Amino acid sequence: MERISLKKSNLFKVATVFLPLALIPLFDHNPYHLDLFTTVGIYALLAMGLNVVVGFAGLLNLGYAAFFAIGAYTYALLSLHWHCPFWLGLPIAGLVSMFFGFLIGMPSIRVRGDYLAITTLGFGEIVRIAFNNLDAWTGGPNGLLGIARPKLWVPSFEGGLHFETWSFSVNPAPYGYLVLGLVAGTACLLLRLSDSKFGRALVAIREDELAASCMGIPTLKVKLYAFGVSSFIAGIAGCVFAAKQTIITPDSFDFVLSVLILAMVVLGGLGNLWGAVLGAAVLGTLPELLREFADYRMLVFGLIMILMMIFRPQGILGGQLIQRELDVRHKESADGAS
Amino acid sequence: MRTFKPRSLVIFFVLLLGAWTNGFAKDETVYIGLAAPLTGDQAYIGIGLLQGAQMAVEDANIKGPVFGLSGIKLLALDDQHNPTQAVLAANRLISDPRVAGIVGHFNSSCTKAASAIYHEARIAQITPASTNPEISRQGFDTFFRMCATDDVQGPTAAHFVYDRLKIRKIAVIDDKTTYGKGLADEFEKKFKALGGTVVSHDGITQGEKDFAPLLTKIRSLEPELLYYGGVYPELSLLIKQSRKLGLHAPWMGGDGIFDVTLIKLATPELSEGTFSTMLGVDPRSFPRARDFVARYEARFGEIGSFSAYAYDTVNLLIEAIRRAGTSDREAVLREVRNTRDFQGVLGTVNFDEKGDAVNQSVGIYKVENGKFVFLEEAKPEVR
Amino acid sequence: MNAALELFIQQLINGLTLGMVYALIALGYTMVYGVIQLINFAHGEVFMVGAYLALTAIWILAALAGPLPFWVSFAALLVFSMAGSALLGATIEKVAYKPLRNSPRLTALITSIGVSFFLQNAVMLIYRSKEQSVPEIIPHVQVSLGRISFSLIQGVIFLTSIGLMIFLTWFVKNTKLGKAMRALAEDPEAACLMGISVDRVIRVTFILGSALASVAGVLFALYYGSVNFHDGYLAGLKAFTAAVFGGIGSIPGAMLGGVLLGVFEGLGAGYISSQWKDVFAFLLLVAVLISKPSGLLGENIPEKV
Amino acid sequence: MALLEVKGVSKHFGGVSALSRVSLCVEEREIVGLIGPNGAGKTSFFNCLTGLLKVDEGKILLGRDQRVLSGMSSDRILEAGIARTFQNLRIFRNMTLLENVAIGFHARTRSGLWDAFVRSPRARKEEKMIFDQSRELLRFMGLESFGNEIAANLPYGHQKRLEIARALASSPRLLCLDEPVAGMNPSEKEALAGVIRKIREKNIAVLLIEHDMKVVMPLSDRLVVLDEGEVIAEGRPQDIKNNPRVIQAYLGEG
Repeated sequence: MERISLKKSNLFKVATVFLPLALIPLFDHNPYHLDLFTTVGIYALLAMGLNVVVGFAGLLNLGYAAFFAIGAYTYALLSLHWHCPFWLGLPIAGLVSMFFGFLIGMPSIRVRGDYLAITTLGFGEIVRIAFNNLDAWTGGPNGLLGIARPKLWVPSFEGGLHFETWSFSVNPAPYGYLVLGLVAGTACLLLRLSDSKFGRALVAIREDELAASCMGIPTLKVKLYAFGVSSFIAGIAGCVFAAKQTIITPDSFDFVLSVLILAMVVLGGLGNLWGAVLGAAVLGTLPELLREFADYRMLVFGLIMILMMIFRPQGILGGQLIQRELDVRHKESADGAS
Repeated sequence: MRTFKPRSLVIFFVLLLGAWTNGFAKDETVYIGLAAPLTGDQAYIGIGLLQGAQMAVEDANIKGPVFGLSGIKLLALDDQHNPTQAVLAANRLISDPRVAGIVGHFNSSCTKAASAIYHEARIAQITPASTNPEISRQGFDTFFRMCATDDVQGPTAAHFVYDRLKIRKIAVIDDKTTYGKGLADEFEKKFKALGGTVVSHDGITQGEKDFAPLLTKIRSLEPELLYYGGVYPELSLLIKQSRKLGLHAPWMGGDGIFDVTLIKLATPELSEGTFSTMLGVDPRSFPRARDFVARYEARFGEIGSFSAYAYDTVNLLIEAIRRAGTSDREAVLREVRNTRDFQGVLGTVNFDEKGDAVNQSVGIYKVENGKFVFLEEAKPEVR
Repeated sequence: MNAALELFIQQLINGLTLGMVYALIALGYTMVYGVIQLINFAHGEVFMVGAYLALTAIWILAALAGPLPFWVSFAALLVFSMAGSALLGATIEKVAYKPLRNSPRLTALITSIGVSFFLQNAVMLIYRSKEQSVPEIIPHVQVSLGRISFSLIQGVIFLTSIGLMIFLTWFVKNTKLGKAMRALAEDPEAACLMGISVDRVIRVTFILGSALASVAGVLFALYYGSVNFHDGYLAGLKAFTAAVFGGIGSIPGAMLGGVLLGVFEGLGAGYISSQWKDVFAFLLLVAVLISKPSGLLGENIPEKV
Repeated sequence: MALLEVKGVSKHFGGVSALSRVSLCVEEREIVGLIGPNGAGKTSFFNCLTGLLKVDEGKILLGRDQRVLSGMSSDRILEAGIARTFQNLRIFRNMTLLENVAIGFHARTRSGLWDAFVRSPRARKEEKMIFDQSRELLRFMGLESFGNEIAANLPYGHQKRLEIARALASSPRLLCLDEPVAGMNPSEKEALAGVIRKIREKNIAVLLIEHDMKVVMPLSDRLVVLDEGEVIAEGRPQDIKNNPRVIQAYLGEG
């Protein structure tokens, strides 16, 4: 199909996928389902963010939970010390996390291949342990408590126009909409990114960094941008998570979470934005679906990851790049072996 | 976009639908929600709690229906001692209309995260074991606690070390968890207030094995006693490694280390002389509890350190439901609040206005030839 | 000897003992990575399984044979645990990694994470999750000079690690299989053309790596006297740090990396603060990776243009 | 004034000196052939010229303002106007041909990350320009019908042409071709030689490494002969053909 027409349809694609999801909170008031819906939404945000770095540019970030934590703690501290409203805290959390994304990205992107994975893993652990030890600011293992929930100014018309504040409560429905909006917005922006010259540049870096550099792509700068965008999204997700939980402790942001998000991106389909969202949905709900066999949950979870990689390596939706790469490899091995 | 094989997607949606619609069959039984770590490295504590709770429910059903024809059932969920999972489990429990009350969570961080949800849902939440004092300071009228708080257990231990053992110089270690650090901080605060000196306060990571470097440093500071805030697996290693390094000062810990497995792991000889505070009284040494322990161990084997607590907590909730005569949450909540002198296997229980247990006694124990021996009961001074 | 020096030497011994255990696990990482460039996250779990196999062997020995001289039972432990872990390593390779031979490296990495989750929970379900205590097979004999103490088990750990490292270096250099492994590490296609059966060599690499990890598991269980199904996670992470620090792919590198990391952590915990101990280890790792990505002894393979 | 001036460039790896005091220049719109036996340092020279290898001594100057290129990063060198192809074909295998060529425009477009997110008019205009010109370049290289094909699925000859199209995308002032016709049959070689002449008419200078004398002799205005890292001869093809040192270098000591 013609290249140009595809671009116009980004908004259309995002709308068709996410609008029907907006109906769920209307019909299903069960708080457990809505809470799960919101948690999966937060995972989707993280998976899309990580997909920018892992899927597009092929940079294996194993410390992604750290940026999620930075976003959460930034908003928590803002809200506890300066009573900063959620809507102001959201962008700030994103920006602070992006700043650390650049800080941690700067040295990491100079490192090659698997070593980048280890460098980011190292940073992830350092950030988690730091949050656990810096009791003065982060409350150490007790974490931070009483984080303000988002408030909305709802226009009310009795006795002249004035705005009352209506605060989110424990009921997960409003969070569901908040997260859905953020996920839809991020999806739209990332689709535009992947269609832009930066999206192509990231993919070129993943294909052959040296050739990309000779073709005029400032590879370090572009990789740094990818890190920045990816950690900004994690910061936003962290801020929403903190506002929903109202209490955050360091042990929610450990290495297992980073691996879980990575598995979502790969399971959904590397480099495929929709794959990341679907991966989040599958791996987000799976532990809940398997709740019946409580003890065996993580066992089955591990087994599914193994089987998935053997029978469906390109992921459920098949990331374009991985799909092409696999076809090419099968073709070559077919030529070679024959 | 390449066409993808629909097979894998169809399976996923069928599973999702199954969860979405596992409708709640309308039946008479009243459910009690229980949340604890049932998988992961603290599963042994969670399962101990679960088994205690199951026995309470079975005993109650034998005694007769709670009200009308309805029996009692347990809905147990796993929170993997992770706050995010705790919130998910809490939401699941309150979403089931048949659940009248909640027994849970075990870890202080999980109990804290879930307490806001139970408060919003106006459902009674009683924790058998979360000792972090901050939880009851949130002003939630739906939160109750059967066990003493760290700000009781810590100072009581400090008094014992300072007044009874006449020890002035100690070292403190904690495992950097909400429980471990909370308890160690309270202990240190009181001990310093009494005039004692704390030569060092270090943190270790849960799950770590090698403490030789830390213990060698502490040995050079020559403390007369070592206080540890945390659970028994790490303490058993600390005891063994400290004796090997020639550090012979006695160890002391809180309810987290009060478990016979500590002695098995650290070997009776090395753990000789270790002190421990325990919430309330040791089930074995209390007449009413002795028959419960016997029945428990006949059925499940070695009793967990919190099984008796779970048994008492569930019984208290069941009695409240019997008094309320309905599974309506607000009524049950009211009955739990005006519990008077509940006679549990671990002693009488009353709640103060914040939901904490009133004058919870703290027992002091010492390991003597392979067993925890009850030394004395320390009445916490009224704070 | 004044107290400060005694303290330092004792800390050094503590660090070295820990470092030797890390090194043994790191050897497995380095071999597997060297041959098929895979970060095998499940390797930490194989180490943990080795520890549990040792515990099982002790139970079996106690049941069947009466009291045996310590070195006999120690040898029996080693053999039993190495055989079990080698079998496990081969099975993991055959079931999980062989089908992914020519798929992108990231999918193999995800599989290794899946295997690690699977093993961790499988052991928890079989052995129940309570911390299991390991009876002391190697008698607790201690040599002490002033305040410095050095126990027999530490000696055994030193000897076993150094011995295995020498054996491995010899094996890789002079045996047919060893050369095939190095050839595969250099250039898989060429090695294949030279008649090396890639699958067999990879399987042997896994078997050898797993056996080494199980030795570390046995020594770990005997030294600390208790095992938990969660041990593999942290130890695996540290051992991988050591392997990369020493120069992934190089056998002496793994040894050096493990020992240095152990000493660095020991001194860090002893002199600075034990709660920041892991942070020192990871900061060290990141610093080395950025300044000298190939690690201390690894060779830097420039990209061919 | 020369478009490109290379003054006394040396490069040694440990003891081995790949290039020693190489000097040459390329004029505007000129095709210069760089020939020499295997291992003479031709590709190393290309790598120094395009920033992949750091130059140990000497300077590389470009254009009238004599901008110093040695020491610049390869993407800045491309921006300055020197594009290249590779001896062993480094195209983006899993991207379509259009996407491959579009990468060449990266340095030539000004829209930033923000433009991409906001999809500013500037970004939309540039995207359209990129893809129109990419199609144009593919037609120029005779690949117009494979626009949306995955690069890896193309036969070797087409992939070589794609790499040239990608280099042309950045509208360079100097195009460096590293054995463009290697592995091609005679008719393909002839066709590509024709294309290279057409490139010169788009006033792009060409620096060409090639072993096939039947191709490089008729094509080059001037030849530079490298042997063991040194320039041993320079001049018009017919003078070089019977220059004794060149023959000796090729035929070996003899």
